[in-house]
Amino acid sequence: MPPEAVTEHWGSEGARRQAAYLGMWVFIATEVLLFAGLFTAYGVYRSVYPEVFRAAQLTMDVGLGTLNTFLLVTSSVLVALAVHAVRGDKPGLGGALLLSAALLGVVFLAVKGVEYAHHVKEGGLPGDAYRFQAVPRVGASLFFTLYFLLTGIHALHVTVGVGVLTVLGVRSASGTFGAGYATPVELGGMYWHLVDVVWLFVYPILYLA
Amino acid sequence: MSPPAAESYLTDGRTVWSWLTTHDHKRIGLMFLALTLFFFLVGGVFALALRIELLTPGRTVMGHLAYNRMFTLHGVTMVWLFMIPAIPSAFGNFLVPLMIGARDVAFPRLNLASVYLYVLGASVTLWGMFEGGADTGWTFYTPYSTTTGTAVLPVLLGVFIIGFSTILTGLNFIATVHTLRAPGLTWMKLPLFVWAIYGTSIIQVLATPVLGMVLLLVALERVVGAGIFDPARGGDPLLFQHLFWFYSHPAVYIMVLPSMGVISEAVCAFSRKNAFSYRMIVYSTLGIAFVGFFTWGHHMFASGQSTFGSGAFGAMSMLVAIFTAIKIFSWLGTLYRGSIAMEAPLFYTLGFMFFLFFGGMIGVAYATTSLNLHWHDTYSVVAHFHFIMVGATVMAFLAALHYWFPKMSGRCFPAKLANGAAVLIIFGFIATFVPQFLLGNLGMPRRYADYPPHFQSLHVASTAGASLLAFGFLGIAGYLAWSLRYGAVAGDNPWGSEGFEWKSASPPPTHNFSTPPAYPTGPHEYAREEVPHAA
Amino acid sequence: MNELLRRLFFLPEQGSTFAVQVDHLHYFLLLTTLAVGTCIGAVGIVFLVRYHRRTASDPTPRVLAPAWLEALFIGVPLSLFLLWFVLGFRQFVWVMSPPRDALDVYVTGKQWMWKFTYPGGPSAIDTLVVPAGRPVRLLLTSRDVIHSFYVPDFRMKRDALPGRYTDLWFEAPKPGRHLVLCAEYCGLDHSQMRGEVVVLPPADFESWQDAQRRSLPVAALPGARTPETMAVRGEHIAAAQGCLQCHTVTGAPHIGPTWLGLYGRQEPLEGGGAVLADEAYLTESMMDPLAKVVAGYAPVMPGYHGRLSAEDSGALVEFIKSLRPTRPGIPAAEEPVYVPTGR
Amino acid sequence: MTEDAVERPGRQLGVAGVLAVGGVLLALTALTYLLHRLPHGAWSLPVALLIAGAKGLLIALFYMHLREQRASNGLVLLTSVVFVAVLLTVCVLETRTRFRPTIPPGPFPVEPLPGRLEDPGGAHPSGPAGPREP
Repeated sequence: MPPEAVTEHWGSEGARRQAAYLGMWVFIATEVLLFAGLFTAYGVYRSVYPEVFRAAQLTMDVGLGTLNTFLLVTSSVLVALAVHAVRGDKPGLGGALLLSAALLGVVFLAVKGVEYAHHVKEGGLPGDAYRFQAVPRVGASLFFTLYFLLTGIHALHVTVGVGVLTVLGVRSASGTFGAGYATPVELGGMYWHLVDVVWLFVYPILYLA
Repeated sequence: MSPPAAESYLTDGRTVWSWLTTHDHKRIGLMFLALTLFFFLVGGVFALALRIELLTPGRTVMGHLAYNRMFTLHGVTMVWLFMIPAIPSAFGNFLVPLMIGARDVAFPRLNLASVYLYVLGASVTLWGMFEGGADTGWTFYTPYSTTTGTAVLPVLLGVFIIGFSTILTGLNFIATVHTLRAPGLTWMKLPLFVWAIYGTSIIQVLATPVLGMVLLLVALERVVGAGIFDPARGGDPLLFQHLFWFYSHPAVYIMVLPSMGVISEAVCAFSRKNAFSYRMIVYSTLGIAFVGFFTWGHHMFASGQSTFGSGAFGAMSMLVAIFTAIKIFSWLGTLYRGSIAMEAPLFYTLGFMFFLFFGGMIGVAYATTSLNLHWHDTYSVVAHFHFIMVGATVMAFLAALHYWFPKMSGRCFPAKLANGAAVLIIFGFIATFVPQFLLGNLGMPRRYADYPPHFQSLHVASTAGASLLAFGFLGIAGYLAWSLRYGAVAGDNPWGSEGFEWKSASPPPTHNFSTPPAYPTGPHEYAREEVPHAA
Repeated sequence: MNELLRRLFFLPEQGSTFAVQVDHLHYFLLLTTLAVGTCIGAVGIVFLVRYHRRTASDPTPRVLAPAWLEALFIGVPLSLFLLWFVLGFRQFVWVMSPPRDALDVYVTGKQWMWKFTYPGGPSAIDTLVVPAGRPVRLLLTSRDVIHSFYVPDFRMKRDALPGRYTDLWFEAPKPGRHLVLCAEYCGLDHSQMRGEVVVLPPADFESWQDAQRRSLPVAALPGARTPETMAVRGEHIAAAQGCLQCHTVTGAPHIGPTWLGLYGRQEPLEGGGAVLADEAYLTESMMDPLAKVVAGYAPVMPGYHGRLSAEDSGALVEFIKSLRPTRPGIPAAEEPVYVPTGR
Repeated sequence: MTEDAVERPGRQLGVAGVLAVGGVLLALTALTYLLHRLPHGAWSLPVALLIAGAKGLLIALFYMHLREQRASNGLVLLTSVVFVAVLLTVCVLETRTRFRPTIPPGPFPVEPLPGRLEDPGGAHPSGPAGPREP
């Protein structure tokens, strides 16, 4: 059997951790660029149809959007606390915090569902299905298509994130993680923060200004 | 002939299952090599069919619809199933860990996943081909791609899935190069091939998601009428082109940067010299990876893009061109006062430099904006990117295949046959694509199933050249397949190369190195010590 | 010299003022490329001969590029590239800025033909007639997908986008005929979407336009096909191809729907939905008849793909278009409404 | 093994730090909403995006541990953000500087393309849109 020095995969624990972080950051970069196309489409069409986009924006339910923003920011704080707890060798507390963050994520999705129901009732649907009489001009259907794409793909990420947080929370509560092995919780947390940050940009451009 | 004596990665587990579940970067590299070679064959058959159809004006062997589907499938196959994974996923996987003295890539399971994603994506694309195939061209320009009745969806989906495979490979290489370099191997000692793969990976992870999104938008437009690019809803077809070329122009560098890395290695090994200007090749690699993202609009000079935009993109394109010029200069300088071995990889290397120069200069001509108005979307463009894709990337692919064949298989190939095939390929290439360039000058647009008769003589010349190329490739396939079994045993370092990948045995053991390698100098430093004898 | 180089590089005739300019830059660039390429090849071959491997263990020196040489090899190409860019971009800006006194012509691309409309009439299919020595501005648009108006002799192309105008201008110095091609892939018969630019002496152009506006038959201009002559041709083709065995022109339904008043009608489809019987649908139904079958008819029509040229199918469409139940005095506005456009 | 592996564990946040950053985030969210209640103007979008950017930066630095990690990880994020900005800015600038009738929606309405059977309904204007205001 060859000596250990040539068979071991990682040179050191530090290298393993750095590879995990770097890999996660590269993944986050790809996610950022995934949304880039949609943000670009939004920017171009908003600059071309400023009045229409403003009119369409005014029909958005700002209250629900703001509620969702608070939900996600709070869940991010909970996840950060959870990472801190796991690193401090308190996996039980960490697990509880992760699960409550996941719960907030579920509430977020529920609120989103309520909003979607409103849009379906009004006819503010993407593309062919657009029937919204309040904003009937060329370009408004683009706003709603982009709205559904941005929030829909974001909601997909939230769903995945809720799954990740739940699994991590359950495993953490059962004591899998601890001060010596916190990397999965850290990476899962980074993913959830990414989902949060993307929403922080989606929220103002769709609801506010 | 006896099999290679030492226990190697090839003999560590002989069942099919051991290959399908392997985490070994070398086996994964070989699987990618086999898969990409298969799709090179498929794409090549499409290419020959196209060339035969173009022998005469009017119908030769197929109708317009068949021709349109054929060139689309040729493009899709060659770009996404062959070019993009060929060198990074096959040779990169095999060589990068060996070159940096690592046991494997950073995330071996993700690496295996990228093989299966590729297979899945390729299968979906193949299914699309059996459904009749798309007729949109590999560029999927809207609104044609959103309205045509052909099987666009499976092809879009297949390419979308292959994108994830590409992203995983790139992510893996970035983490590997950052965290798994052997002790003492600093950044500025890295082999130039590793730098090239690193630069490529940056482009892969940053550009591919944009492609994924734009394909998704086209698919949604077809399925639910999302209408983002539909002029009837106030959408903008030019926005599709922006987003598409934001990926697809850097994708050109995904295809050509790794081949530049191969050439940097081969030119050093076969002239037994250090790189003439290592520093400039490294910086130009990073420069291409970065500035390559700011030039996409030079595909849109004639599309209705604003004059301001065209000017900005044209100027940026000139900057990218300079990075390539620097590399050619450095490779030529490496030959100076070397000890140049007349082996097949060197022939391909010289062909590469020459074709890259011509292809690159035509590219510079396009970036002057005014010349582009004549050449855009003509056979001149077809010739230009085939100079880069075939003249450069395929040449480099063949150079890599020959240079590292002993490393991978432990066998040598017949040198005389290989040299003959190399000469045949180079002349076949010239005969195929120089007439196409002249056709473009004459004004023959691309994607034409039928053409006015005054273009015919050049088309005949091009088809004749293509058949030469086909014979060359068949010859290579024949003698390499023969050598796998009957070739002479190569020994650990048949070329006497000082590239880092030759520090391990050939073929390497599963664990790559039997003793931890040391890195006192950079790669290809032949002058410092006694030159090792060739086997 | 100009003529020699033009033939050497297989360039077509120089049909516009821009072509002459751009060709000179073309020669400059290609000749430089050839010269430098020859140098690279020569240096490579000299190195190959001079430094070929003699023994398996030739000693080689460690040579590194000196900084001044690196600077030289960055500086020289870069300045050359930038010089070309400045020269080229000046031409580009010039050719993207139409002169104010240009003659406007509206160009509509559709699968797979070009339609040219002059403000105040007339309009023509596939043949653009322009005066020599006068700038002409084309306002391009498309009825369906993206096309690209390309005249090799003018060294000029521009995409035609659906719903938008793009512009392009040229000045042809002398009378002649120039091929028009479509350079942006637009579907089945992309390669047959051809047309012609006919450059007439200014006086001839004026009389041609006057004649057209008075709807007189134009015998003087072979090749210039007006919709009337196309419709007549279409009638012959319909008879020759046997179309009239299944389709009537009287309004009575037969094996297939009648052609009378078909054009512009919303047709209900077999299997739900409806389709506007426009040029695209009519052409599609000739080429791939079973794709959209009108409700109430059996899917029995053979495909005419490969049996009808683009010209023939265009003529048939024009023939169908001419079959209106009540002929209106002026043709119904099926084209976009032309409005003056800013520059 | 290599210098990349070095972390700076001393820069991890305590509970108080995590809560403080969280407090700032919530306060900034409230600020965005309050600013929205003011009359809408040209400055609204830049200000809202600036606040979103500040929040994103806080999260990346503290919650995503960039502050504790190698600069290369931050560089990855920075590069991706720069590329998004370039794509967005260049596309918007290019669209705005086109020949005016080439800018969407163009000077006249477009019929739905062949193959698209359904009418886009309410999104379609009844009459010609006419030229864009100069």
